[in-house]
Amino acid sequence: MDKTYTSIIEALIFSSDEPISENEIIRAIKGIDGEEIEINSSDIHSAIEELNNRYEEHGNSFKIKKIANGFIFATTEINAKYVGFLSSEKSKRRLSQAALETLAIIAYKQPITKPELEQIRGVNSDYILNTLLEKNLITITGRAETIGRPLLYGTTTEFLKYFGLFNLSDLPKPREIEEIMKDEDFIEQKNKIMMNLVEETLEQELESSEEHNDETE
Amino acid sequence: MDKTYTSIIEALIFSSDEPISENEIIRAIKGIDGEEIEINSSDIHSAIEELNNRYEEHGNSFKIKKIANGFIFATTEINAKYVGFLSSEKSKRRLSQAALETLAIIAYKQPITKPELEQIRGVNSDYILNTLLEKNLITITGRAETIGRPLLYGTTTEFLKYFGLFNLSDLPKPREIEEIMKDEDFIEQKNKIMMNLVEETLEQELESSEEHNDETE
Amino acid sequence: MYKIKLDQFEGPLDLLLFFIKRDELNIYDIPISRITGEFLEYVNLIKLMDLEVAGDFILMASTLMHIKVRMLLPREVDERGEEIDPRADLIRALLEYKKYKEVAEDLTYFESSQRKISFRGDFSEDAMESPPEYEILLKNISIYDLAKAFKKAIEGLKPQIVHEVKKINVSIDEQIQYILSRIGEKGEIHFLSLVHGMKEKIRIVITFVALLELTKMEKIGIKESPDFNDFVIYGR
Repeated sequence: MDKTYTSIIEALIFSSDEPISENEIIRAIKGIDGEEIEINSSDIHSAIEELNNRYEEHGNSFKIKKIANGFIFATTEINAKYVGFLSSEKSKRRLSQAALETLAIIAYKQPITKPELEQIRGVNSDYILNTLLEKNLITITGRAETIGRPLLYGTTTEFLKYFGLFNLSDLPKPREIEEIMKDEDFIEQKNKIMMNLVEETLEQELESSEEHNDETE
Repeated sequence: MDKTYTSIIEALIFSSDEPISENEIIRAIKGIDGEEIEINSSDIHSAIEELNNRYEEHGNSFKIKKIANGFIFATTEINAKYVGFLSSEKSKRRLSQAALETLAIIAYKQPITKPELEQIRGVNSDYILNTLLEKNLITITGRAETIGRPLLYGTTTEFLKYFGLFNLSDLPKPREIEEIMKDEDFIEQKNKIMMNLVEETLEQELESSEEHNDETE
Repeated sequence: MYKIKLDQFEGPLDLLLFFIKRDELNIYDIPISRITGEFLEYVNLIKLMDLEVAGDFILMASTLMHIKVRMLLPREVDERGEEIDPRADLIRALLEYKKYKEVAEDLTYFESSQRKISFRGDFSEDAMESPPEYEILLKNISIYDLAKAFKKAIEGLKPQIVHEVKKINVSIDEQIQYILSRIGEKGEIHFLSLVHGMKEKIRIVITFVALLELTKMEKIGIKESPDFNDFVIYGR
């Protein structure tokens, strides 16, 4: 196999959104250079071995791993602590889609009680409310006058600061967003987003239950 | 700076799915090794330069790029064909002329309102704003203090990433109209035009023609 | 009339710039009369095609006609007594628009070169070690959460008909070893999977006590799990 394919294989594995199989790699190379190119499974394997040897020799902090469904780049264990620190910092900063949705409902409907919120979202929201309270994006503003006198939630000054708003009336009005989106069917779009959310949540739940099974086998 | 940090910096950038800033790198290192660690911006820069030199020397198909206020690994252009063959990026459409124009205006004038934008473009821009918002290339940044408190728009980090810019000052400098208008050349030119007009009119009058010139027909 | 595709113009300013470029006109000295004439022809076409943008073109047409009229009248003067060119605002608008049109061209170039590069696609296998900050990870977990997870684990037990009273040979020390060995496999483990399969309540209770013991000894850490009623135990 031509030496140049090593670099192409490296690029293909690097940029693939999921582990890439030998066949995919061969398909890309033949797709560009022609079906007559002679390249087979063992060529790919030796190219990857060569790459991994090079990475090790040069002290690179990544390597190509072979997992069930193909090849994938991964950082090595050596610096795992630093990488882990960064990723936990990031996840601490990131609001999940569900948190964002909840925050949006509170921002527009405030003051709002948990039952009202849950009626809109259709799901239990204890956990998310806690997260938002802890991130100081929402706060308890009082109690409703209704039966049971449930707590009322509203957004904080921190919330305004985070979104660069002077006060709450600065929030884009749903009407304004609708105006910008008038070429689309606003409701349909919104329903689609909602459906995606539901599907995502389901997927996550399925995944986490699979993880449990894995670990207990 | 200790030699070992080069490898840590490599791992941090490699495992980050969005451009990682100098500060984030420094924070991760100090977060693990302690606040007393001495590492600064120029250490990071020289480490990255060293890494990129190594990648080039060793024929790696990727390198560290400075994009969107941070560092991120990206493939070099050499193998673009092969990567594009498999990647869904290929099917992604380029931005329309209208989108590019609108982005150019928003990028320079931000924060900018829709009326201001429409005045420069001379066309209604609801649809294009919607498209750009959905592509996450622009976002709503607040409200103007002017009458009606219109929404303000600005570009996003995704915008920088899309065009491969490190920050907004990397944008090509447009010729400054105000300067051109005030420019001596322009005034001179304007005066010349005026003079021509006057002369033409005089000539026409002298030729005792009652006809209007080209412009006033 | 020249054959030009109407939809290739982003708007009236774009069309005017096209005329200016095509006829090599001086942007500072636009022959308003001539350009208005041609512009109107296009507006009529656009109107026929019922394009959404027609309104913007019609507005420009009226601006052009207004300028044309003002060109015929004696020039107005500004506060400094200088004559005002009726075309000045239009020229300024054209230049301003042209300026961004030029930038858009540069952006096209950036877009093209950016399309030739790709970012890393899959980060799922990167080696990561959770940071050792006990405080931060426990931030979202209270004793109450621990208790709730514990309660759920207990409730999850299916009542079993026990015919025989067996002595359960389980000690805290044993369960400490058990926990450490389970963590050893993966570096971390969910509480619910740790106690999964345990048939006797007492075993779970002792496992839980062992967990608390290990936490106190700082041999393990506890962090929140995406699942509300569970938590993750990791080695330290």
